[in-house]
Amino acid sequence: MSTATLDAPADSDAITPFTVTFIIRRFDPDVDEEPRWQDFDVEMFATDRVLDALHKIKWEQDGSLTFRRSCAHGICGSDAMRINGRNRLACKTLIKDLDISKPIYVEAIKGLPLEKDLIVDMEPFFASYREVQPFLQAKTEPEPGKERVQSVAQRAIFDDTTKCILCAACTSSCPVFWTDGQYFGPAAIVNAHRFIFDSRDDEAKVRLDILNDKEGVWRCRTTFNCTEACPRGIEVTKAISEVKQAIMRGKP
Amino acid sequence: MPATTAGTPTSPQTAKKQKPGGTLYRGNEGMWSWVLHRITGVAIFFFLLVHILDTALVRVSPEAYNAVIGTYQTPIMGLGEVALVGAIAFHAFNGLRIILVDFWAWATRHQKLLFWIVIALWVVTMLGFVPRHLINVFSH
Amino acid sequence: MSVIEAPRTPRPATARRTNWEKWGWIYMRVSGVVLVVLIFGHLFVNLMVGDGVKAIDFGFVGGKWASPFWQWWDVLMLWLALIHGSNGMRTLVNDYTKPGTAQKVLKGALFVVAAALIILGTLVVFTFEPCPANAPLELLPSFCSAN
Amino acid sequence: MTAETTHAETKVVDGVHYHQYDIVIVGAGGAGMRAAIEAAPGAKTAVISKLYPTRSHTGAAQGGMAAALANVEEDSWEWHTFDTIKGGDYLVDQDAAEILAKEAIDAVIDLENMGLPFNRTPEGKIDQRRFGGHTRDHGKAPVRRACYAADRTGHMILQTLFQNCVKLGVEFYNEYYALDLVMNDGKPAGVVAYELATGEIHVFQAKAVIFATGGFGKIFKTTSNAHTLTGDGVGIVWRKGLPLEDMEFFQFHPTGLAGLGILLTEGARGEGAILRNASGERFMERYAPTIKDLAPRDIVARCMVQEVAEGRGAGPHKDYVLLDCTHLGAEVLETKLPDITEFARTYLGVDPVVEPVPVMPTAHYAMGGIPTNNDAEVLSDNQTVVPGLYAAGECACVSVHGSNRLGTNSLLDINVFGKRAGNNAVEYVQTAEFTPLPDDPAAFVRGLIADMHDSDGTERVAVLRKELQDEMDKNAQVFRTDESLEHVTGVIAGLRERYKNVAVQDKGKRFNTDLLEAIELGFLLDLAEVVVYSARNRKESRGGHMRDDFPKRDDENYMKHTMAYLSGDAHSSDAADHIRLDWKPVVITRYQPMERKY
Ligand SMILES: Cc1cc2nc3c(=O)[nH]c(=O)nc-3n(C[C@H](O)[C@H](O)[C@H](O)COP(=O)(O)OP(=O)(O)OC[C@H]3O[C@@H](n4cnc5c(N)ncnc54)[C@H](O)[C@@H]3O)c2cc1C
Ligand code: HEM
Ligand code: SF4
Ligand code: F3S
Ligand code: FES
Repeated sequence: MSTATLDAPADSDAITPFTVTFIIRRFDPDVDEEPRWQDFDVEMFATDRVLDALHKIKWEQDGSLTFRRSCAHGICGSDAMRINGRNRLACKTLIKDLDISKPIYVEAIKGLPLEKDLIVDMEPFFASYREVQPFLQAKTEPEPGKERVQSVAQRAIFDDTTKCILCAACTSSCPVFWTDGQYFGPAAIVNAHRFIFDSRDDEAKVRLDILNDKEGVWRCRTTFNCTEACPRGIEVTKAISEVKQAIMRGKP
Repeated sequence: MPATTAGTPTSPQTAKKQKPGGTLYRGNEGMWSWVLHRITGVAIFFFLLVHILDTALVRVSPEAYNAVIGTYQTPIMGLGEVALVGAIAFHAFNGLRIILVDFWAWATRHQKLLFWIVIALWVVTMLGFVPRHLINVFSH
Repeated sequence: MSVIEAPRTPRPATARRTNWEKWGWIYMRVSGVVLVVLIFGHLFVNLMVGDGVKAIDFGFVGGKWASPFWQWWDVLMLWLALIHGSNGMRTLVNDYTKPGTAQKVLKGALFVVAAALIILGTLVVFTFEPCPANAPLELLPSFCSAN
Repeated sequence: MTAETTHAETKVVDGVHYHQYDIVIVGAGGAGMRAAIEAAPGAKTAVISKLYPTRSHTGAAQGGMAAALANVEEDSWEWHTFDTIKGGDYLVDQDAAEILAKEAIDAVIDLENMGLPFNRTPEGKIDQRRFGGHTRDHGKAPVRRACYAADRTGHMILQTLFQNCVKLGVEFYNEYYALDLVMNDGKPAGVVAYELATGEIHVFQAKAVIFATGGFGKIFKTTSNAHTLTGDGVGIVWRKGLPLEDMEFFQFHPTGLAGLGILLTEGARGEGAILRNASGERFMERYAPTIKDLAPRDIVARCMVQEVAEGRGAGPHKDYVLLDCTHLGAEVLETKLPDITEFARTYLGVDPVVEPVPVMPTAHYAMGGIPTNNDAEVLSDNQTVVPGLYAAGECACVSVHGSNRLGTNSLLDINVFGKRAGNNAVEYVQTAEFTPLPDDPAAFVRGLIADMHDSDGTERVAVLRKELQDEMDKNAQVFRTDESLEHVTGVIAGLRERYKNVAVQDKGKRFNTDLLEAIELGFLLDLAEVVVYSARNRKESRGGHMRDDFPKRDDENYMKHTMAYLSGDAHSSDAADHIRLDWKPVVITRYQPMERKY
């Protein structure tokens, strides 16, 4: 999700704030039966992020608005949410890239159990991550005190999938995942890919086997929502295709 | 030793109510092409079931078959056939697009372009088919 | 480093059934490619050539199935399309229902319907009698003329 | 799929959940998880983290991790030791620096063997690159010592450590906030944590406790640190009456995105970027005629602030300077500095290819923290060890960074001392007994939460926090004078008073982040007070601590570590009433202090 517009805002834009309406899907498990929508008007600058808006609301209007965030610049993966109907990181979505003549809709990511406001239970997501054995398993010992040798080209094959920050933007954008949440989901496959194609790893077969499953890669219907949602620009669908082909070949 | 223990403990199995919903997800070409593929696939499937049964009437008697097939020739069914062919054409072309996307890295990167090519091919096909078919249906 | 047993020892072999998902996936693609030819050919001959849909009647069908070429064409199309379609429907069932009885019933129904129609269709094509006795001659293919 | 983890609870009393582990690690960043990888196989271990482990701020680090592997050119760990000591303006404990540099090599190899995808040399070995302050043969020339994985080294370290924790089945308690350390008889008995999801209180009884809670950059407004880096661990230890070391030393990185503080790596200037003021002047020429923009971090930061103070800042409010990369060309920016290019584009809408980027110094790294010895054992005074209590990572002060940390030495620190903490804790718990818990170990935390929750005060957390951060930026940032520090001391005292009257709006139990921000503010206020108090007392300029009124380093009087203790009435408004300062000698083994010239 690189920034769509690169034209710098005219100086006057940058310094005059304007009012933006946010419509946020709230849910308080203690009182609400069903989620509800709530409007907030916030004074914003063009270069502010949606995360700034959420903070302004929380800090100035309604302290009970709840969301996760940490790094505030797109590297920790805390704040994936649905902004105007698409999964994005709140801290990487600038006001100027949204159409502010209309209200901005903000809601939790889809397909994971809603806990409160913009917070969902991430445990099912991490469970399928853990399921694909996302760690190096090498059968040979390296020379004591030395690194395993890997060529620049071998390293490049899986570079893309090492960028994942486990934000779940992809998995929760996947229409197949929404249907019953049983599908491993793109993020787990991305993290399997990262090891399947690592020349130092010897257990690719096991992971391919895990993903060659009813809930594995074959459930992907190439809808590309995941690729478009990934804030790290990972070519998720391509990685999934590579895993499918590795399964058919029987080796990475 | 607990089997897997790298997760947050959640309060013991409180059956969490899944609350789907919210706004419609605003996917792009990839998602909408899949929606159409699915809808057309299902539509064709049900048509096929019927179509096999009606064709099977040839084993019953020529009269029976002709009676049923006659309904295919009414103007209303004629329009239905346009829809059917439209569905098949889309499903077929998009099916080929999916296959390309699955096996060819270039196509994975350019799936949106391919989607628009599918649409273009579909339009061309329909332009070739619809006038001719409607003339057949409405003439005589 | 690993004093405790690695928690993710490879899955027990029993969990590894023959994998239908993979073959299903491949089948969808292979059959898809073949179906493009078969279905477009079918549609073209039936709807575009001559008077199109208006020309279809018992005689038309009989004329076609007199040739083994079209017999095989249609039977192949029947098999491929039905299996392709039912497998596609199975995907939908997997997506929109939770594992359980309902799912089993639906999948069972799909299987039964597909199998029945494949048998029926195949029988029809191969046991088809283009010139049944007692039928009005004008309904039959032209070659039926003299009994 | 995976069986849901059920953590064993020993009992539930009055709604408080009790757990028992040999080792409890607080914090799941680089240091915490490195410790866990050593601890979990050897002892029953739990890791408590207020964030999902992969959300920790270790993931933000870009540049690299130093180790004298000599993969691309001649290097030795002795040179690395020297650079570290000199970089820290000689306030470094030299025995510790030696350990750091020596064990660096194993630390990097460990990570590689665990799966970290380092960039490679053409021969397939770990590639290395240059970084500020790392030199060959005691300052002769820059050396390639930083092992890196693209510009995502921290991300890769965090992911790799997490992956190995998954492999080992480490027990994590994610989104549990540790709020208190239970001490009994001078030893840790356990940790009390607040479960964010439910609002329940958990007591973790433990033989050994390792703190790895990271930094506290959020006492400042402009910082490269995450919102969650509020120094809770340091604050918890402080409130127990244990000392904090060298708190006045905070590193300000010269090039943070103006107003945001997001870091633009030093590598930009390494590639030739130039700092300019409003009139386009290359002002560093005036301050450092020979090395100009590549002067050390502390000096550059100071010059930038001076330009702005004297009215030569750029922008509508004249409050920043410009980092000009335009002459580098699109090619260099896209290939060598892709991340900062993207940050500038995304967050300021400024394209570095065609426009200079607004920058200002950003609070980056806490050199000070919980004092430990070289075995990562926490000290209760200059040498007494608290048995069973460990600290590692940014929250600890060994001190390997002295008054100014070298780039790439912190990722190293978390690995070397994280590992040591884990190993030593395992060894300790083999023979140690559980320290009995007091009758109601959760009393303090329950009170804290109840007070906060039920307060009908009128002050708002965000208002107080903003004032603290603004004032810290104005008065205790790059430039400090007795006057500015005195002023901010007063401000903090006022804020601490008002904090007693703070209220939260969210009255629910589940995911009450409003309540948490209020508690975090308490830690921020405590730590800011210690930072300022320690800074006032150090009447010299050294490393990250720049006193305008005492611009010279003063080895005669201040060649020693500051040790701050909480004593007396913790709630009194006058800091002098409850902070006691003491000194600790610097360990000097091989290198005598010299003037720091580059
Ligand atoms: C932008 C940036 C770039 C950097 N680049 C480099 C570089 O290139 N090279 C280098 O060497 N160093 C770099 N550093 C410094 C280095 O990254 C950090 O100092 C280091 O990662 C700190 O690691 P840590 O494990 O101590 O803490 P963190 O990674 O911050 O982890 C802290 C952990 O403690 C937990 N925690 C905190 N409070 C509580 C609580 N109350 N209860 C429970 N858990 C708690 C958190 O959840 C988190 O898991 C950089 C720093 C920043 C900010
Ligand atoms: C004309 C040639 C055809 C081609 C090229 C084709 C291709 C495909 C492909 C590639 C898929 C798999 C989609 C995926 O995995 O994401 C598919 C799915 C499907 N097809 Fe076809 N198909 C054709 C004809 C048919 C026919 C005749 C039917 C009906 C009987 C049909 C019904 C379906 C159904 C129901 C699905 C499942 C849709 C889904 O899962 O979303 N298809 N088709
Ligand atoms: S693949 Fe991308 S979207 Fe998915 S979890 Fe990783 S970083 Fe997030
Ligand atoms: S969104 Fe889902 S369907 Fe496949 S391409 Fe991505 S995993
Ligand atoms: S807050 Fe870290 S990714 Fe947005």
